[in-house]
Amino acid sequence: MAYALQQLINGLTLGAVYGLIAIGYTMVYGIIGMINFAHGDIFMVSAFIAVTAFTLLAAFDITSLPLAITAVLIVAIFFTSAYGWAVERMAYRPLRGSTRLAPLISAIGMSIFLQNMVQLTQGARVKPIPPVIEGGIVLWTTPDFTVQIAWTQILIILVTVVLMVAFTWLITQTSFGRQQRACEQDSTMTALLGINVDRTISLTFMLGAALAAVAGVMVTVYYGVVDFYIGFVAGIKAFTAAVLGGIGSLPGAMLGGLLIGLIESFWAAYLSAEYKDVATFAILILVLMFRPSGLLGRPEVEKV
Amino acid sequence: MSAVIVARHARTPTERFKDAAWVAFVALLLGIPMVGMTTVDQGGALVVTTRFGVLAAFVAASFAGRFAFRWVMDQYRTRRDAKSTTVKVDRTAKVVQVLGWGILGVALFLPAMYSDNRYVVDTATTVLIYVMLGWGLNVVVGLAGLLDLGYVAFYAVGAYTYALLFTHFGWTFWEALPAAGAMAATFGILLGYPILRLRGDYLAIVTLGFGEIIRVILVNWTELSNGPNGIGSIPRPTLFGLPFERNPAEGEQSFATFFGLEFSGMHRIIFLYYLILVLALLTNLFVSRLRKLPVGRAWEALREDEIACKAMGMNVTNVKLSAFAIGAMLGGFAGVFFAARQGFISPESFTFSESAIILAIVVLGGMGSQMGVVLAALVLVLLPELGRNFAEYRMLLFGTAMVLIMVWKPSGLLSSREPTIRLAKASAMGGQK
Amino acid sequence: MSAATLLSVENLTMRFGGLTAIDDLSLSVPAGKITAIIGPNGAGKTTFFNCLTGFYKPTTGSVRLAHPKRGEMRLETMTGHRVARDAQVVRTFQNIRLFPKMTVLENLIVAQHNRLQDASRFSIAGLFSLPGYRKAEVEALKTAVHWLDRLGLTGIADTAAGDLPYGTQRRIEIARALCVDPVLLCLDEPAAGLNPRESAELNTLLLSLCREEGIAILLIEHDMSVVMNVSDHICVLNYGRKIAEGTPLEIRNDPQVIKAYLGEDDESEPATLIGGNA
Amino acid sequence: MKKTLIATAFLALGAQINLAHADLTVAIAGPMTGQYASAGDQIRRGAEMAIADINAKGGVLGQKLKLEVGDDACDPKQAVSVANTMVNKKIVFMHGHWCSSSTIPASEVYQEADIPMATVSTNPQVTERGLKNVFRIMGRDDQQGLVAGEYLADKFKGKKIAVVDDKSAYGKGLADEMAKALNGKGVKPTLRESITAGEKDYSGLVTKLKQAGVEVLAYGGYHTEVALILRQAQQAGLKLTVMGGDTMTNSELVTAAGASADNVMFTFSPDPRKNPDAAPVVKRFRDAKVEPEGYVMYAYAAMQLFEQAATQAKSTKFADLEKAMRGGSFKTVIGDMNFDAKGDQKKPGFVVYQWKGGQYDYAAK
Repeated sequence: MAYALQQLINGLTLGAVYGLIAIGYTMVYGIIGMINFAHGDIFMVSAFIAVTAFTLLAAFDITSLPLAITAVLIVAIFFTSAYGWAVERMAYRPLRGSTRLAPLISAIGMSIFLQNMVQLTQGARVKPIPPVIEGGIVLWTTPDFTVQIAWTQILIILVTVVLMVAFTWLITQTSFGRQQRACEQDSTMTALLGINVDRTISLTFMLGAALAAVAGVMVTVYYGVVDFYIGFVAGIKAFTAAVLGGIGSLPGAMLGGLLIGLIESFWAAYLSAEYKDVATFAILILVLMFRPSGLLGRPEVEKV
Repeated sequence: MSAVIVARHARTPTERFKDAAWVAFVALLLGIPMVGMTTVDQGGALVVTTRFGVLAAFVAASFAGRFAFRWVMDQYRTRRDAKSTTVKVDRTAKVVQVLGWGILGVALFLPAMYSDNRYVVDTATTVLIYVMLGWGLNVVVGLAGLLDLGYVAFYAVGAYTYALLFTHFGWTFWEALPAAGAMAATFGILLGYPILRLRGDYLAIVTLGFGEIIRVILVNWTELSNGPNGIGSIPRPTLFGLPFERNPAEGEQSFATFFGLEFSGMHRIIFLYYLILVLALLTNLFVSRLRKLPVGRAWEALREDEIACKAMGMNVTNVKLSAFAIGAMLGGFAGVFFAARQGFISPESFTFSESAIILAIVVLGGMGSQMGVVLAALVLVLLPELGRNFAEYRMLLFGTAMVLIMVWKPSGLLSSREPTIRLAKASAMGGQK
Repeated sequence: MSAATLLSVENLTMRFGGLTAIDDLSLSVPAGKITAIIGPNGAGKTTFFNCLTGFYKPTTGSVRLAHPKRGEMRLETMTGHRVARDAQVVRTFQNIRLFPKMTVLENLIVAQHNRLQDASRFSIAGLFSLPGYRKAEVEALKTAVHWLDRLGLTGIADTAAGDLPYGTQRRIEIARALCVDPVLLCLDEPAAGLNPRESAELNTLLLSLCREEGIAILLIEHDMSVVMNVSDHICVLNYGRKIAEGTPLEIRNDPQVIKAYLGEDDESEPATLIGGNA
Repeated sequence: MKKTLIATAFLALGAQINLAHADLTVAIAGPMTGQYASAGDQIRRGAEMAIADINAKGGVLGQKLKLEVGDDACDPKQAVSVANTMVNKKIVFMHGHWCSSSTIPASEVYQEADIPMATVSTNPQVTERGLKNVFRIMGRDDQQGLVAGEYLADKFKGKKIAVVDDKSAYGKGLADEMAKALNGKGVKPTLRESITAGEKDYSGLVTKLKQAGVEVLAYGGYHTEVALILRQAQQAGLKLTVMGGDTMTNSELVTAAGASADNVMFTFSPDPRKNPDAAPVVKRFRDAKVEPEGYVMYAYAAMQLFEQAATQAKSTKFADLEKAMRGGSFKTVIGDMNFDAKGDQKKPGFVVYQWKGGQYDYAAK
């Protein structure tokens, strides 16, 4: 029981990170209907920015933890959004209105580019930072197992919940949200109504990148080790999460992320760690067989 | 890299200057965290070092590059606008045909021109493997319009089928080839079945997942696949039973002894090259012919409009499954050849990035275009190879090139479609009867 | 109504969640005649077509087809493609669904897929171009050429369908449906977007198809100049229910219909106003 | 236009390769890019220094050495391509590849072209295939697994031991051998698990280890994952001692795992930096700001091996070199080298090391 609880905490933390990245996929998919394959690498870029920022802060002897984390978050969000903007501008905007596959290939190219750019400029070695937050709370002690939740895990789950609420508000209540949803429905019509579609799409990419930036900072704080390869693995998992939850749906992305985190943890905990990826994808396929638009996706009525 | 931004027409020098300044500013923003700073490991802890000189150079290069690019583009546009009255005759079909024969000619005589250069022949072999894979995937993606991000799974199934049939039952290349094709086709149907209802990007992620499932199983099911150690000592194909070996088994002939030649490793390389050339050409013939058959037309119709297909009484399930099966089978054949050529296979050769490259070949080539696949395979395989001189920059250039080609030609290098039947020709045929 | 009944729909109901799109609809379509279904937007006309042609599975009710060669068939139990393949009930779409990158001729050949596919014997006969397949291919081409001529499309047979003007695309869609060899042809707003001249041509075409080829036609249409001129029989739907049925003349004067289209108090000439609705 | 472009491309390839060489060309190959690029970097630095030193002394048989670097990114297909490039460049000796899965297919290309190779790949298959051109200057997984397993069985009697690998050819081979050695000593591992390299979250594994009361982790794989496991174990309040293989020599482990790296032990050949004969070379590396860790000294030694073998054989022809290498004894910075019939080291001599305060040293015997 205690063991299961611990695995639940692990799974939730992992799932929260996947969820944060998955929202980026889902938002971009919602608005222009493309899989932004480079999104995982945007997340990786932000993790590197976080490493640099943390190291700089340490060099200036800024030790106040809330200050440091806030500063790093701001820096990471700022620069990563710039990357999100630039990627859209360079690799996707010229392809708007072409076939569905063209932006996908461009995105794969962008992903290769970003990985290698980071490898070249930042080096191939892993980047470790000293633990930022240490310790945690002991939740439950049984004779043979102690359930702990680390402060970082609490931080990640909290931040995710806050962002989730904030984004739901942003999309449903603000004028930007309305514009964004309007573009999702029909971008030509939206443009005719005098809304700057290009700007809305750019903003969406920047917001997606900002969320990836938060995820990048959280991962840096939590795992403490970053390399140029992390974007690929996390990207695929997050993409799977977005689809599982129903691509285009914000709560769906979060739910998908959490589910994948939990499936991975519990499969590895009770069955075999070797086949946990097989389990994840098999469950995805099963879900899609019965709900072809994912768990929370709006079922696509065959419009005849 | 910033030079990709194709903005509105900047005509006046001031506008051009402003535009370039904006690009330089973006370059600065992007450059600060990546180019301007880096962390280095010093005695067990990271320290930030700055490279503001490099950053300045990067920003300056972006500015200059953008400025020059816009200038050239403007010149080009002015000139093009001036000439725009001349009507362009679409001769793509003719050009493609000539190009095709040209490339075939080069392909046929390539080993003769480079008979002592195993690198060239071997690289050409790699190109041909990708051409074959591209033609196979073209059936699924280009013709039937089903996005498949896990094509490498079938390539793996083919390769492992041969490797296992050989290790356990001693099957030769030629015996295993059809078996592996059938096996891969079976897997194609296996994948196709549960996902018939899925569309577009849902299909993409499921196929991606399928590819990963196959790879993870190959890594973990050690009893079957020998796990990450892979399977080695896979025999090379023989020429009508003549092996390409220095020391043939007692009482047997090898290629070299049979023809009274001195043994050379090049014989086998060249033989493998011609073998894949023949396999690829057969694939091309096969796919081109299928395209003109009901099943091929049904694939294209499916790509165009699935609902209309149903309304025409077409069994969409069968059409999809046949596309998956045929595509998978061709991938399986390529896999057998790959296993035979490498002599050693392990799950590392069948990762997602492989699927991505094959898909990129199909899309860059121009979906559905057989000749486009050839061009794209040439570009995507030769680029990293030529890039070997640039060492660590080569994959960077590769990624950049993928983006640039896509932006330059969003519908692929060769995007014109050749009808499968023409009224004029067809009536002539019908009239003779 | 002396002609034999080709299609009889009984107590058909289609619900989407709480919404009842078709409510207990019964009607019959005579063989060899043109039957029109009219009604205001959202009356459930296209939903009815979808139930008929296997795209939706009706919640309750039955759709019986008296197939001239194959006997009685229950269309509501048949899935998607089987309605077109086995029952030969073929439809067109309100928002034209051609195969846009394929040529007009290819569109027409694809429509004959089932016959060709059978002849190609799992593509084996096709791959080697065996005589059986060659014969089927020539037949298919003949059929295609016949309809190309009939609808005046011969000159553009080798042009990609998607590149052609709207009116032409409508004709191609009808030609493609005819290549399936239908016993019942269901046309969903074939006149939408056509200019008056094209509408008039459509009238002639529909009449000749019906009178000369004996194909029964079921028509959804808003353009009253088409409906009133070609239909033998009209059925009016509103909110998923049948509110009137009869000859054009009867419908023209039916108070229920006038109410559905115009509301209570209007006294203008109904036909023109109904026409204006398109 | 396009046709000429392609023709030019091929011509360019050809031209690039057919340059005349007056010098002797030797080559290294390994992952210069990709996930394991840091190992490739070590190899290059070692080889460059060695060649500079050899050339400073007048080269080999009066000819200067020229170095070619091949990048296989640990991808078997690229490895074959690199091998073919190297054959065309008429190299006389190859140090590489690094990943076993690259070395195996590439070695067949070198064998056909009569090029001797000295590799640090540890998978037994590398030398078990009877190829005459393959020499291994490092121990084998089965040897290092045996040393590690027996050490654990002796030193950690009664403690619960888990054996984990990362599903790579190298990691799994090593872990299997460690498990075998433990079983041989009558110790049954409490857990046998695999993880996926390249992920970041190993909290599931850590929790599992904690639940099972495991104190010692015998790990087959690379240092990056070990660092992550240690960090996450510390967060979960689990103290782990890790036993790994030669990849744990990488100092990234310490940077990444911090203080908990002190609990990492590993097997490696006797530290070349402790070899008194190598002291001048070590000093030269350090002067050049290169820490001669990991594969740096091996790459240096591989070049020394070639130099001495060629000098002894008075030839760089394959048959002569092969005979000299198989029969001779060579003094290198990593100690004396002698090869057996398979091409393995006669006395590979694995030793157990332990990290302490950012340095590694022999573990307590």
